[in-house]
Amino acid sequence: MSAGTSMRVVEPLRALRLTYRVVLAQLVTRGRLAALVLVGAVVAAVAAAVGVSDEIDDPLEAAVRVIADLGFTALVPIVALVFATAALGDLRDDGTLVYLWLRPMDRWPVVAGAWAAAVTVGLPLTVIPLGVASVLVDGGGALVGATVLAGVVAVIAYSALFLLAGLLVRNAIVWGLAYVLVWEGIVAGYGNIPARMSVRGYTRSIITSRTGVDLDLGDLSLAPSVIVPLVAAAVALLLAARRLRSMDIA
Amino acid sequence: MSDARILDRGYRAYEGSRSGVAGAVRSVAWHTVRSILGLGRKGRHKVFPVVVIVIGFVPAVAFLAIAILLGDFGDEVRPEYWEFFNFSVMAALVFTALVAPEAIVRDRRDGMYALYLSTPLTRPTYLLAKVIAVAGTLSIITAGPALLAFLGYTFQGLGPEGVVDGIWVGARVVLAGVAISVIYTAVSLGASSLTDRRAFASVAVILLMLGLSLATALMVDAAGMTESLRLLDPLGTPLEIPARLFGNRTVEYIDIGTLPVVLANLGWLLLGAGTLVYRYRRLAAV
Amino acid sequence: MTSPPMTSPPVTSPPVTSPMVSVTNVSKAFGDVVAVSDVTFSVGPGVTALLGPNGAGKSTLFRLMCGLTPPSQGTVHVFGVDARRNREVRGRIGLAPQQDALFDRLSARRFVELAAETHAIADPTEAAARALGFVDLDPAEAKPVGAYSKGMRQRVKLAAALVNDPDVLILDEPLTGLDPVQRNRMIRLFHDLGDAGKCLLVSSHVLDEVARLGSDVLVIAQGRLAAAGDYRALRSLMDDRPHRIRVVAEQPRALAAALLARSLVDGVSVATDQLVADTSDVDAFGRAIAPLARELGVRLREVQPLDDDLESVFRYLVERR
Amino acid sequence: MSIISTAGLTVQFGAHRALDALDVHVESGVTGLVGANGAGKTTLMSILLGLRRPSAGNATVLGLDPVTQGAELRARVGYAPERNVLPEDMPASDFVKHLAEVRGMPKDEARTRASDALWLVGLGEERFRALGTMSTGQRQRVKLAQAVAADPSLVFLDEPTDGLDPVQRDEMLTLIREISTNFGIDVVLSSHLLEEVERICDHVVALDAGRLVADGPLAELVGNDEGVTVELVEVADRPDATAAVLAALRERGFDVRLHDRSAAFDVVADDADRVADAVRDAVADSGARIGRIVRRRRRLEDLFEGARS
Repeated sequence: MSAGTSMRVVEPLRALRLTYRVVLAQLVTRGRLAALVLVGAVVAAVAAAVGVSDEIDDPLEAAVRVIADLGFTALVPIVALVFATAALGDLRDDGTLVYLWLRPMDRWPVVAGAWAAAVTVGLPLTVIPLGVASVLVDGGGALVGATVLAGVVAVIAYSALFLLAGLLVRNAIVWGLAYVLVWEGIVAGYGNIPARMSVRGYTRSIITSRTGVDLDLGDLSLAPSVIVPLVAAAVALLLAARRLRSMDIA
Repeated sequence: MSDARILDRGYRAYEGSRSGVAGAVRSVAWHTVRSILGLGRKGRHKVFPVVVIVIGFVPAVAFLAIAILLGDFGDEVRPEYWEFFNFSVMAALVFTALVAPEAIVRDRRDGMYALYLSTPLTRPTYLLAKVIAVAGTLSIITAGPALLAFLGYTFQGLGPEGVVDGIWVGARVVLAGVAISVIYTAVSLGASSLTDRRAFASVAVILLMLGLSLATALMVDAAGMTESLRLLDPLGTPLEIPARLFGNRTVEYIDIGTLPVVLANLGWLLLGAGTLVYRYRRLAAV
Repeated sequence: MTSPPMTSPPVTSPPVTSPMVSVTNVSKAFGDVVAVSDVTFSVGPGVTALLGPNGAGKSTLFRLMCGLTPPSQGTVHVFGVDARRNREVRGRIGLAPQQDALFDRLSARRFVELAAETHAIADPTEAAARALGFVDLDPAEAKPVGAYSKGMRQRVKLAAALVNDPDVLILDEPLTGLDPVQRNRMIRLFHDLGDAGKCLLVSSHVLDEVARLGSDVLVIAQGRLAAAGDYRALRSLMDDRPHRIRVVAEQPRALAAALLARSLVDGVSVATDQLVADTSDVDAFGRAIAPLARELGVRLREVQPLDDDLESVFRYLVERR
Repeated sequence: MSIISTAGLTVQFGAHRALDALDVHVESGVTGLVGANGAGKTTLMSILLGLRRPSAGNATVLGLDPVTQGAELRARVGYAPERNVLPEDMPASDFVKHLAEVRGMPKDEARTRASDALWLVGLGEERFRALGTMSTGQRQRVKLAQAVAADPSLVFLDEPTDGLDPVQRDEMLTLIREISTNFGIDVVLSSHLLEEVERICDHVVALDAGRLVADGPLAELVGNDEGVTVELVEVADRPDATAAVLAALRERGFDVRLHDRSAAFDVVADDADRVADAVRDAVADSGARIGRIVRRRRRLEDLFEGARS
């Protein structure tokens, strides 16, 4: 109990790494992985089927449809939803957040570490099957590049948004599901402003701008379609750090 | 003082008969139906199930109204009984994904499962009660619109001729609705038995039913692959049952024989029910 | 106990040692529900038991001390600062929360190591092994803590709270789920830490446990601090009621008559082998009973106050009866 | 007649032996099943209810075999699990009534009995409240009410006082005692707190890590006198009184053991009369003030200390 021990603090980068490791260990369960790998495999299989088919008039359009409809409306948001809402939300709900909170550490590295963990699981589960799908679907190099780019941007953005949601509300996964199905799936189609407020609008814009195939909502040029979601992610993470500082811990 | 007696201390022995396992199943099933529909609970719990059921009936009522208003002129647009089953499929999906998992996931979270198993119920009889409750409620959505059409047509004199014919039509409508409901219930409860979190169960049911439906549709329509792939669609395949019962085929399944359709439906039923039973056999009561 | 670098102004009681935890006029409401109401106290080294009925605000008070939730009014200081705002002071607190929540997929060693790492302990592995040793757990056990029994999880929680050698230890129901042997070991450990100058605040709702934790208690009832101090001393403050004492003796009738004759008791009831006396002067009674028994040739088997135990104090404070 | 008996009852989970060849006999009355969490209490209860099959050995409850006659047995048995979670938005009366129905009561009978049972546990006026709004103490009472509502011959109560504060604990124990005494329902309750088992149980079954530590009437297990425990109160005008008492007792050849953290000490000897007189005389000679003198008993705790060493 010397003066030296009382001054112990954990440096931010170390705090980030510690959070990252423990959140990753909590997130990666065999059940979740198996289920979502299976979903990715189905997407890739459908892509392969479309790729080898010779009964299609416009192969590129069919290919883009598979990637956009299956990949970016279902696979990416749901994978990000499952992991990002759990990243800090599960810790808060079950009462383990205190083991990262009551520590000589800053708040932002905890948020950043948890987000990095969610992205670490989310990326391979989405970008690999979608990348494979974009190759199998035989839509050309532009589609592969667009798919990977849009996948990375989408996972980063969805993960940050859903992580914040996990800290703000209970049952974040149900709210997130409603956002994905109702807002992005239905409301976004009815106007410019809702479209600009859905990640889906930007991922579709990336694909449209790189492949030239017209998609609903996909009417932005490449630069803003990449930058806006990344900025949104950063803002969401800042808000999450503020929330973590001010919230009640069980 | 000899007539001083203590009459009742508020708790008595029970000498009557007990209803046994059948009574227990009945009680749990009825209780589950009530909690699914939010009966006896606060208003906000009723909103969602009621909305789902209403949504299920809206298209059927609209078609029915048009068909009846047009009378004999409506022969062309008047849907057949089996076609009414397609009108409520979205409502059935929402029910299957968001409402049905609650029927078993909740019991595990709030301790009722352990309590039920401490009664004459066993794991199989408990699950039987749950399936009866969920499939029974879901049947309102699946068979309801067609039954409504059956009644509407009959009152308008457009229905089946004679009592025997009437019973035959009604029986097929109910049978088809129950069959669809049982298969959806099996898939939903099978998925729900894999997780303790209702949200994950909902995600799983959505991915399974909607995801496979989209995927098989893309493979058949966009990639031009064999139509038999549609049998892997747990959302659409059960809807083929009413069509076949009424001697028709839907456009999507036009080239598929009735035997494969029956086998595929049986497959989904067994897959769901098998998962459910397997998981619960291993689930400790306390 | 070396005094901490940032010294707080003393709050209550004579400032002999500066308090390690001080709670000043603190209230906490969740919506319209008042959980803690205008509580003031301070604690220094040693074991202090926090006692109160369920829902009285014990856990809320602990959460306030750790900064897990801010007070609606008043201040809560640990070593003079607010743990919610001050990063350094969080490194000097050890908390075993009430909820049975751990990172279920980690082994006990990894879990406690993580606690050490997040406290910036130089050698986390060694610190974790030592802390697990305190609570009788095997650091080599590879099983994840999710597969542990409740009692083992409780001990993992304790080990994690001890691993940073904290100056202030806040233990919310730490003895729940432990077997009798382990309970005694833990109580001894708490006393050793208290003797070494640590400040331990331990809540419990089992009076038998609290009585063994030591005599210093804080009694919380309905969100207020109902009493603080040595519970035996608290009993002596309950002046408005006579002490009731049971004496098991041969010839209780003779003993009772003598007690009444000398005005040592206000009332007495006698049975075949014992008497129960009410007295307002417990000191005189305690001094006189043995000589009197010898004088009468009465064999004295037991002398047992019936209401100076913690339970009576608790009932008096909490239920006002 | 034994209401429960087991022979060689063993439960093996993989490499872990949860119950190790238990031979237990439980008589009518209130029986305390004691041991730490993880000692096997809940596992034993779940076997006796027929919810789990033993790996070896057998059990008889109310003359029935839980493995083959589980449903029949459970119709006559009530059970309150340890987990203190209940359906949040269900009124207490509906909850108790529903479980009474599942246990075989006709609807009207179930309604009446649910109300009776809730009055019995002291929740009559609260019976229409949702379970989620109830305190820990009230929820424990609701669990007790549902266990007794269908007129069982026997109830299993798993940690019925867990989470209760001293006053609630006291009331719960009194209630359990009443249910057994007044209504003739046999009770098996588990607890990790030996003090409360010592307080209300007729019989004790003590488990430690799956092994049987003790099984028998409480009085036989804990009764024996082994001297007295004395606590003297310091008085200002006799500063050396305690030391004088200790010296006098030691001089007369008694084994005197000081307590760890209090002014109390034990005087250990077999002859209770000799101890009583010696203590009385030593105190009278020294002018000390008696805080308390109590008979030193073996407690359940000592059984565990003994089993462990």
